[in-house]
Amino acid sequence: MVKFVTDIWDTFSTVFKGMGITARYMRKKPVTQQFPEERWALPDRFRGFVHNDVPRCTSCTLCAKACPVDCIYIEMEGKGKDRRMTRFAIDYNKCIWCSLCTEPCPTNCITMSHDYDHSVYLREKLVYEFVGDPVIPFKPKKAAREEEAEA
Amino acid sequence: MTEQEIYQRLQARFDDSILGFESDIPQPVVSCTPEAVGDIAKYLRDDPALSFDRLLCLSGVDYEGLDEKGKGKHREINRYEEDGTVNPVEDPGTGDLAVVYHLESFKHHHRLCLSVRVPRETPKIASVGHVWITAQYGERETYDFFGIEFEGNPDLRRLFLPEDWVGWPLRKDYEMPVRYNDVPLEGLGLAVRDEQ
Amino acid sequence: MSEPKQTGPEVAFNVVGDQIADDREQMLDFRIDEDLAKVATPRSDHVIVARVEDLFRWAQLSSIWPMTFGLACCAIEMMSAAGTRYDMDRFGAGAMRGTPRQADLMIVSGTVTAKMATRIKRLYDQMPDPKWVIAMGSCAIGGGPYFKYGYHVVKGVDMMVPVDVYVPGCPPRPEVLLDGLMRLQDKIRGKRGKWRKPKWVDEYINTIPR
Amino acid sequence: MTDVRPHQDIATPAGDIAKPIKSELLHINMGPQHPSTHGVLRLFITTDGEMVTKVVPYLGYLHRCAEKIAEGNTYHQYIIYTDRMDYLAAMNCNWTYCLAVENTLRSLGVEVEIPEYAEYVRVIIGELNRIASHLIAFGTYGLDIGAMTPFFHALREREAILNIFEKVCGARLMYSYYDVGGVKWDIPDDAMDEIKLFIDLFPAKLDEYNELLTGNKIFVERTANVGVLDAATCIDYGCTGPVLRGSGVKHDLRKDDPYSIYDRFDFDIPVGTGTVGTVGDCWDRYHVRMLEMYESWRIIQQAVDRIPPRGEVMAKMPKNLKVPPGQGYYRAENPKGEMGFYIISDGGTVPFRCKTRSPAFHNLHIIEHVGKGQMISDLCATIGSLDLVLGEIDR
Repeated sequence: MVKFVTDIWDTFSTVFKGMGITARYMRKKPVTQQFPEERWALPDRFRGFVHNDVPRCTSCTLCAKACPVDCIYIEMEGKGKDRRMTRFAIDYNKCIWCSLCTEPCPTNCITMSHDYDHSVYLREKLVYEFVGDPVIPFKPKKAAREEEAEA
Repeated sequence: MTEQEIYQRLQARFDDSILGFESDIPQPVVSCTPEAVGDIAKYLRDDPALSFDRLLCLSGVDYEGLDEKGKGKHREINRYEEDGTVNPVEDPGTGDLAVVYHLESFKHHHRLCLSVRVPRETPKIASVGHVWITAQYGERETYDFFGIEFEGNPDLRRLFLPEDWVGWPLRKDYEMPVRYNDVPLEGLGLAVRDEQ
Repeated sequence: MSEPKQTGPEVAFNVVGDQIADDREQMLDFRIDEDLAKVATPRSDHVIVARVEDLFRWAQLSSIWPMTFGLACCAIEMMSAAGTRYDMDRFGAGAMRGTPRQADLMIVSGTVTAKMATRIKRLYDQMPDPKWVIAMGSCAIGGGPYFKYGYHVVKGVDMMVPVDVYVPGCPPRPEVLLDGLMRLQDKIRGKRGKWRKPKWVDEYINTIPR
Repeated sequence: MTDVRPHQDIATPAGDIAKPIKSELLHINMGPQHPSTHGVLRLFITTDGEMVTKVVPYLGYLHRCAEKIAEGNTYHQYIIYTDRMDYLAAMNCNWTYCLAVENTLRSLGVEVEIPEYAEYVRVIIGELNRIASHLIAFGTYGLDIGAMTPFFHALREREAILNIFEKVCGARLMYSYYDVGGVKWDIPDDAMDEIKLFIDLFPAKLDEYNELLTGNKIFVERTANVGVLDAATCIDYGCTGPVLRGSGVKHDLRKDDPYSIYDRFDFDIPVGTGTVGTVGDCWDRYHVRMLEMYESWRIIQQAVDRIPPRGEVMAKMPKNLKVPPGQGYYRAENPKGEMGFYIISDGGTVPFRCKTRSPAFHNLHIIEHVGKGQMISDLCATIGSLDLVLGEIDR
């Protein structure tokens, strides 16, 4: 009988203890952020969509080799001075935002941007082409100078 | 007890079944014949001086195409191409399969690595599921991935893959499936441009 | 190892080329159209004529009931989206149902394996019309990291069920899921919502050094 | 609960005389789409009335071929796949894998000198992730039992930890922060301030959780004396982590087989004591996790106090990491238990075989044993107390 009463007492007292905590939080400020108007302040290191700054790209394909999921597509034509980069595409069907491609880049042209919210209606739209017309790959100053010296 | 002493103890008890001992590596390996594994396991657990009461890890290995020279040029596994298609496999593997047991004792805090090679054509090995119950799932997993049959396992079915799956996926010569029943497994190579 | 390489603020805003900039030109308005808002609070001095179809669509888009369909890692972010900070209930989509028969949105969050694919198909068939599907995360969109060697992974859930909105990310932040939800509401509405510049755009532009 | 009718008595005609009511066994599929199975676990349950007579788990609904992928990717590239194994404690999985590769390298004669600062960063971040993982376990266990509020409280603190991680490495869930030879980036100042703030605030929150759930009479009634596991069975089934410690075995690799710099910190190993029921019941396993959060908090506090001035975070590693021919099994204590990697290398940049010993896989196996003779609702409580993560079980 004593156990019966204490059980009931325990149940009510512990439940009300929990309720008390909930009640305490009712007086506090809400934590919800109104998403499209308010945005979370992104930290500097945030990893969003991969972005390639094409004018600075040397088309060395180190990023494509480092990518664990093979989502970077680089195509080139010509040789030597006629070398043109015809394609630099990233397939966001596969990309996993891991930032491994940015590490070996010699000119820091491939970066993780702060863009992240682009939902689409079609899967094909997730293949991003960065190069339209063929471009001349960028040569870093030091390498260019060496080449001149050789010539 | 060091691995050397454990090996000598095993050598004295199971003379012919113990095949060898690799001692010049940091985690020495004792290898034995596939038929004797059940008895050896029972002895390892029950002998008070050894009392290996924990099976840490039961792994299957496919030694097909291992680079013996140590240059790292082993056989490449097959994959889905960039456009999502599958290439057929020409040469089936011939290398041995193996099962590796990592054991530990709570009482004496010593560890042992037991390796058992089985031929690829008839991969059969005695089960240790009655010694360490946790081995039952490990054996099912190994059967699932490598097709090694554990004789004496009470419930030897595929564990992860569906029952009617074809092939043993973790073998080096496994060809990637095109579809499973009516589920397509090939991909769409959306980013791959046509050559024309 | 050096600091992670990051874009400066001037490039961060229009990163992924012109394609996406076109897409993003019109920010979605998840609030109901003003006409319909007047219907909701009718006054005697003006009368609104609206198609019944629009009204139904408005009702559908404002009360999407998603199914709790956590498959893998992305499910944790889906839980966060339903949690306190992001609160999916603001869009009328917070009533997570355990059964497909009460739901009209399936958020496929995670890797779809060959063994699970048939179940997904069956669950989709059990949902009452009208129904929608959001593919959340790289795995559900197109196999993601498991494209190359994933012998047991379906390369995209749209091989099994029709998908309305693709939400990229691995895993996507909860905001991206909310963005995808707004896109879905747009799709149901049949037209883009009105462009309304969010507060943060002005704030952000002010922070860019000139 | 205590006396279970063996179903032969009822099902066979012989039992008809003793028990006139003839009942049949009922087969139920629980999952793979079920709210309280923590993912896509499928349990095939045979019940006799309300009593469960047999539980058979069906796995593989999230089998993502991780071990095949390991044979196709380099050592660096595989780190991102270890993230996706135990997605609630991705940092710890990264750490275990990096530790395994480093130890394999070391044992084969390659020097890997991890900087002191990096070791402290590893411990701080790893323990923070342990707290985050246990918070989810605590929150979802409340959900399983029927308490909604703890989930939101747990998620709030988890968001605080995720903020720290986002400042440290830029991602919320899939970090790939640890690297072979150290960590990728140091902890920035604002994140360090946030960690200090977290240290200050967390014990009060822990008290709040205890008040909310641990002592709650309804919760205790649902979990005490349910799903009792004795130590010998746990060891036999290969259980590790809070499941083993809940049964009273004082086994923690951070103490027993210290890796990294855990031997420098002062912390206890909580074990189940049977405070409200029997040793090894669901409540004990739950309580061990709560105490572990406190111990992790202690470790973080000590590490933040003693952290050396900022310096290098990476050892000098070759760009193309090659592991000499050899093999090794190395393990670490994850939130779910002992995680290990068995790596066989033949000298290349790609592992020849990389097998994962996942703790939840072994913890799951015991459900076959403990599920017998329980009510179905108690089975839900037991599954919740085992804290399963399907990404790790199926790999």
